[in-house]
Amino acid sequence: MMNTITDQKHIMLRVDEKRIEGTAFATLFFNYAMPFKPGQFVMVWIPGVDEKPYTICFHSKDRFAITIEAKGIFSQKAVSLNKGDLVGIRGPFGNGFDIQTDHTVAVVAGGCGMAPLAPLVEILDKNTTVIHGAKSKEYILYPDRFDTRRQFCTDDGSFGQKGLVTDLLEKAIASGRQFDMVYTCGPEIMMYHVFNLCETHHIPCQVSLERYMRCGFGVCGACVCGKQLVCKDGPVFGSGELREMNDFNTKALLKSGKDVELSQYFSWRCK
Amino acid sequence: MMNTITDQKHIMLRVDEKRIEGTAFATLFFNYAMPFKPGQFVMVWIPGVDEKPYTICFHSKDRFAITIEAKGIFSQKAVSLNKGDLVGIRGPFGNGFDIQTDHTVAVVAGGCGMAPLAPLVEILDKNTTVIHGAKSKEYILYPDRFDTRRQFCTDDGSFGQKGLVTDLLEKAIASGRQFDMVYTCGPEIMMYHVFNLCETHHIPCQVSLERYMRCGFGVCGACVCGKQLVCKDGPVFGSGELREMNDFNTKALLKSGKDVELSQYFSWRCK
Amino acid sequence: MTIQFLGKTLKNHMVLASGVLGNSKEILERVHENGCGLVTMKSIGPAPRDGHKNPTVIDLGQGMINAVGLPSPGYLNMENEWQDLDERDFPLIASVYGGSVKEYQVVAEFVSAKKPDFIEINISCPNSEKHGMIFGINRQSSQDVVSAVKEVINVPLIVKLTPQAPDIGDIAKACEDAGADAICAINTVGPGMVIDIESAMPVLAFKKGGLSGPMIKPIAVRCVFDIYKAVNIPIIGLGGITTGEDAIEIIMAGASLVGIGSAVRYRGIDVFQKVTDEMNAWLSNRNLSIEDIKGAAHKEK
Amino acid sequence: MTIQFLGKTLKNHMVLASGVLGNSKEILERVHENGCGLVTMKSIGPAPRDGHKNPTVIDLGQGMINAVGLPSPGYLNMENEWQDLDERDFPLIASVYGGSVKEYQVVAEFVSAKKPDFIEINISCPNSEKHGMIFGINRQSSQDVVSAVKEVINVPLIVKLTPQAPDIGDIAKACEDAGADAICAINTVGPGMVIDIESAMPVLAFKKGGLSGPMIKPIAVRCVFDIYKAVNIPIIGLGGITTGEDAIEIIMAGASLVGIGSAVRYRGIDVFQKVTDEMNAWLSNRNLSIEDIKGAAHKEK
Ligand SMILES: Cc1cc2nc3c(=O)[nH]c(=O)nc-3n(C[C@H](O)[C@H](O)[C@H](O)COP(=O)(O)OP(=O)(O)OC[C@H]3O[C@@H](n4cnc5c(N)ncnc54)[C@H](O)[C@@H]3O)c2cc1C
Ligand SMILES: Cc1cc2nc3c(=O)[nH]c(=O)nc-3n(C[C@H](O)[C@H](O)[C@H](O)COP(=O)(O)OP(=O)(O)OC[C@H]3O[C@@H](n4cnc5c(N)ncnc54)[C@H](O)[C@@H]3O)c2cc1C
Ligand SMILES: Cc1cc2nc3c(=O)[nH]c(=O)nc-3n(C[C@H](O)[C@H](O)[C@H](O)COP(=O)(O)O)c2cc1C
Ligand SMILES: Cc1cc2nc3c(=O)[nH]c(=O)nc-3n(C[C@H](O)[C@H](O)[C@H](O)COP(=O)(O)O)c2cc1C
Ligand code: FES
Ligand code: FES
Repeated sequence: MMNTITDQKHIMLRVDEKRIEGTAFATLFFNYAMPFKPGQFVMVWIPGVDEKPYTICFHSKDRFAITIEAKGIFSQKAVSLNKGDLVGIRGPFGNGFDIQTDHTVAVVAGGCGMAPLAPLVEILDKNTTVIHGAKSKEYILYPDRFDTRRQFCTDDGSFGQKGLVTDLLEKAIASGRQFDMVYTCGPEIMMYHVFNLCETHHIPCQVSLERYMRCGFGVCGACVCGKQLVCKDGPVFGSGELREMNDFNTKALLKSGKDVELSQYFSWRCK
Repeated sequence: MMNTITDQKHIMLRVDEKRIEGTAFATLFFNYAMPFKPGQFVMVWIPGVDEKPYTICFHSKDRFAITIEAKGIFSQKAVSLNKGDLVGIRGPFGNGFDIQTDHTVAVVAGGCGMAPLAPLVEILDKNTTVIHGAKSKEYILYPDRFDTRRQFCTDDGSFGQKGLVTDLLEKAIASGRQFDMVYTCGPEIMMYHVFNLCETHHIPCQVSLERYMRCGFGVCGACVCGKQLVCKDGPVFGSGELREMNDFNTKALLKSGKDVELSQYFSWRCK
Repeated sequence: MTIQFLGKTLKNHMVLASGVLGNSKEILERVHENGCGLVTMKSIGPAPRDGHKNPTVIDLGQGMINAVGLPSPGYLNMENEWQDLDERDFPLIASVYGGSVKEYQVVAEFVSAKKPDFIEINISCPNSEKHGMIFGINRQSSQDVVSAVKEVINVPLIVKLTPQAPDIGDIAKACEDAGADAICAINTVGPGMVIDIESAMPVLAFKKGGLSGPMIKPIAVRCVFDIYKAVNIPIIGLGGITTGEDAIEIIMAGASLVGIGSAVRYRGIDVFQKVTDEMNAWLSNRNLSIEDIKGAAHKEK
Repeated sequence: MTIQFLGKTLKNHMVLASGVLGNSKEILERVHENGCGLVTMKSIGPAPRDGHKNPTVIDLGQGMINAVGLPSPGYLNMENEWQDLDERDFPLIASVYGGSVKEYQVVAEFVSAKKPDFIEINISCPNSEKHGMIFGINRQSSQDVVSAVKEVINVPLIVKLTPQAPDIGDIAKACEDAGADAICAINTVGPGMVIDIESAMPVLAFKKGGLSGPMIKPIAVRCVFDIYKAVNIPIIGLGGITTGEDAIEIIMAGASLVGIGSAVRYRGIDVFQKVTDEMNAWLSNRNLSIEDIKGAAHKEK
């Protein structure tokens, strides 16, 4: 029994390479053989600043990367890190996607939600339907990363079609494509609409959720969403779990543990 | 590195069988797969009484035994244990004998000193010279245990020849047997004389020492003998170590840590 | 087979430790469904408090270190949670902390009106600048908090103690004398500190944190042993309990119920059911009951 | 490369903890030969004392628990040992304990005349009914012992503290004010207790014992950190140090020298050389010296 106890202290790694991705994102590469399943995340500690969860967005035998969207204090600090800077990494945590390569699947990404989905797309069939939306052109993450064809859309029409990913997904379904699975990550409200669309059409769906995290391994309870722990039971959840998850697209806990509406949660800033 | 840390808490075992060996000894058998090299010992805890070191005197794949000579409080309690009684065992501790089966060796046992030597004799060639002495007949341990022929002697002549083991060893050497190794265990003064005889005749020698013990694994220092720790570096020591060991046959520490003459040490009683 | 504890019926001897998965009714319910007889809410404070910056919880392999820092919405900002909990069908401990005797009292009085089955006062948290532990290491201040709280609540009072107290038996006795109905021991040990040597920085943002999990079990067992000798009220024993054998050990030291926190990490959320099953198997193999072994380590042989 | 410590020259930063292999000149010499710059004798008491019955030391895997119980021949019964030690060619700490301020003073005065390089007073042992820890958890009694001893000895005075003190920094400061030349921290943690559930008996004959080894390192690091903030005298940091990286960590917390006890079990008697080599390799890879990293965890980034 005791051998299931694993030491999950930080490994200290230096940024090996930094890639600026448009104006909104930066990707940090680390040389380290990280165990990995697409959808898993790591806790990233910038000594003296804070520690936050980030999806593993690139993975090879001896290298991995995270992509950060500059938002609040921590993520701005993270995108300003440079080659050689020291960062603490704990993980990987969480369950990844349940991957079904032999089926007709769709991948629906919104903004930074492409980060966990990109390694998945790279595994899936080249004919997979990939729908990729964002506010505007600058928020389209990895526009050139893989050769699976993508349908792009932006809120302002600055790249691809003007409109929402759900419009494109609905059109794909209407056009007669029979999806066996839809993978999605992006703003929670977007994922909620994708999920509902899937429910309507009886398509199983997997979404990757975000909540404020502390431990990352299912002890502190900071990340509860309904009866689920996003860090340990998720961050990927399937249709069965989502149907019972009252908090999906409605409620989240702030750092204090106070439960608030999702809009309030996402407008909250770390101090 | 950390995997070298081994949990050495007691395993709790029930006495499976008790054999009375003459009037002086009792042997307790336990069903447990104990790792073992002849010469190693275990710490034996009788809950509510005390804990003391005992040599493993019998060993098979799933069974082992210790033989106890009734002396003070603890050993009297130990020989009065019965089938089903609960005992705590830690170990095995110490290094065993350095075994040279392909040589002409001699085994010299005094009293309870046969306990560590018996499993050794069982490994060695059937023609090995075995000299076995004791105060008197009742103190001859395992008179019938193995078929290697033994030369017996007692102080009072009640069994075998009247005299000391060193007399028999000297005679064997004088008769022209070329020993490559002498193994001995018994009262320290006896081992000291055996060692000296070996030195005179340039025969390497291994003796098994006893000192008061606490931890059994080389930390507390209770069992120091010269610069050696009897529990960890011993209990078996070879000629090279013995030559440098000023405390051999001269000095030992009492429970308090006070260093005393050996005679005082061996007349001391635990309270 | 149910058991009685301070007048309430519990399905078994397992208790969820405060601060672990205690953030909402739904997750508490899941813990209950996973074999936990009695669940504890995350400690509730007098005012909204974010707790410390991350890193706040680090797994060290033989246990963990945390300085979550008592985050709380504040007792006045939990209406949704109370409403949810009102419809619960499982027994509940509400844990309370304050920065002064008055604060403990105010929060506990308010919380008592929400009808948890028990109130626990956390006078033992090492991870705040001014809350908690400071009360639990001193006889007088422990007693002051207990009497003040006892006066204003209508449910049984459990006092959670710190192993850092110079004489935990003495503190427990003081709490009993002041009216405590049960003792919960222990809170986290230390505090400790882990320094990352590459950055030369303490790993926890708060620098220091409390230790929990397997490595603190010997301290928990000793504390429960000392408390059992000192008081007659029941003890919830916790600290490093991870297996059925661990549970047996702390019951032999004197615990009536067994708390589990960190082991959720090591064995999953169903650790409560696993430990209960292991305990029951151990007992029935030996034809023993919990009552036979409670405090058994105190008998001189 | 040698170093200076309170006016004496040491070959490196390693210190043998008291109570571990400190029973005779010959074994202390062997420890010194195995890479230990400064060795400590087993604590010396006012009267002959056998210590507790066995079991006294049990390995728990992540550390050990012991209640050896301060065995000592008594300071008046060690002439052979002093004679042997008189011819030593290694630096030596003599550790001293007592049951009262007067006893500490009498023993220390006598021992001082035997010319050890340093005297350490153990005001922190949890394993005796009336010696040791009782002094080290209280500011006033710590100060009383230190001043009384300081008055009568001719060698520098090291005070060994217990992590059980409610504010170890404060105790250290009191000792410094009373004349201590250095602090040694920490003694064993707890105490703890391990119960064998088959016999329902505490495994140690004394029932309770102090915890040492890897599992207490976070507490040792925190204590050294607190003491470093509180005093200007040097600190011997120990508690769970097992590798070169552990040594670096406690130096970053503020230690000047690094003590090792239990790790002798886990890595052998040459653990001192191993840790020194690992420390030096780590430092030279980074072009750093011990002085560069001492107390480094205190710098705000
Ligand atoms: C499992 C998981 C994986 C994640 N992966 C990534 C990733 O790959 N790339 C990435 O850039 N971020 C990712 N995040 C979000 C990341 O952890 C931070 O929340 C984000 O970088 C903002 O941090 P901040 O401290 O800079 O912002 P804060 O100051 O905390 O807040 C800034 C803004 O961030 C938004 N925000 C805060 N918390 C969240 C949240 N939990 N989810 C969504 N928005 C939030 C709010 O809209 C707020 O306005 C992930 C979160 C989780 C839980
Ligand atoms: C490595 C090792 C292996 C041992 N193996 C055995 C064994 O197989 N069988 C066995 O009967 N005993 C063995 N002993 C001795 C055993 O541990 C006890 O010391 C012995 O049983 C006496 O214990 P007691 O408490 O009853 O006696 P005590 O009350 O302590 O003393 C009774 C008498 O025992 C003698 N005695 C005490 N300590 C020692 C000692 N260290 N060596 C020799 N005599 C001592 C003294 O002469 C004393 O008069 C071994 C000791 C060691 C160190
Ligand atoms: C992440 C975490 C948060 C905790 N928060 C609290 C808390 O808010 N209130 C409290 O009384 N104890 C808190 N504790 C202490 C636990 O309730 C428990 O007393 C301690 O962890 C020992 O038990 P364990 O070893 O089973 O975890 C917390 C422990 C952990 C690990
Ligand atoms: C078996 C044993 C005996 C000890 N005896 C003493 C002692 O006599 N005096 C003392 O000051 N400390 C004593 N200690 C405490 C150690 O000196 C040390 O402070 C403690 O073990 C922490 O260090 P470690 O984790 O490296 O062992 C003893 C420790 C052990 C394990
Ligand atoms: S972050 Fe702690 S339980 Fe999920
Ligand atoms: S018995 Fe402890 S060192 Fe040998």
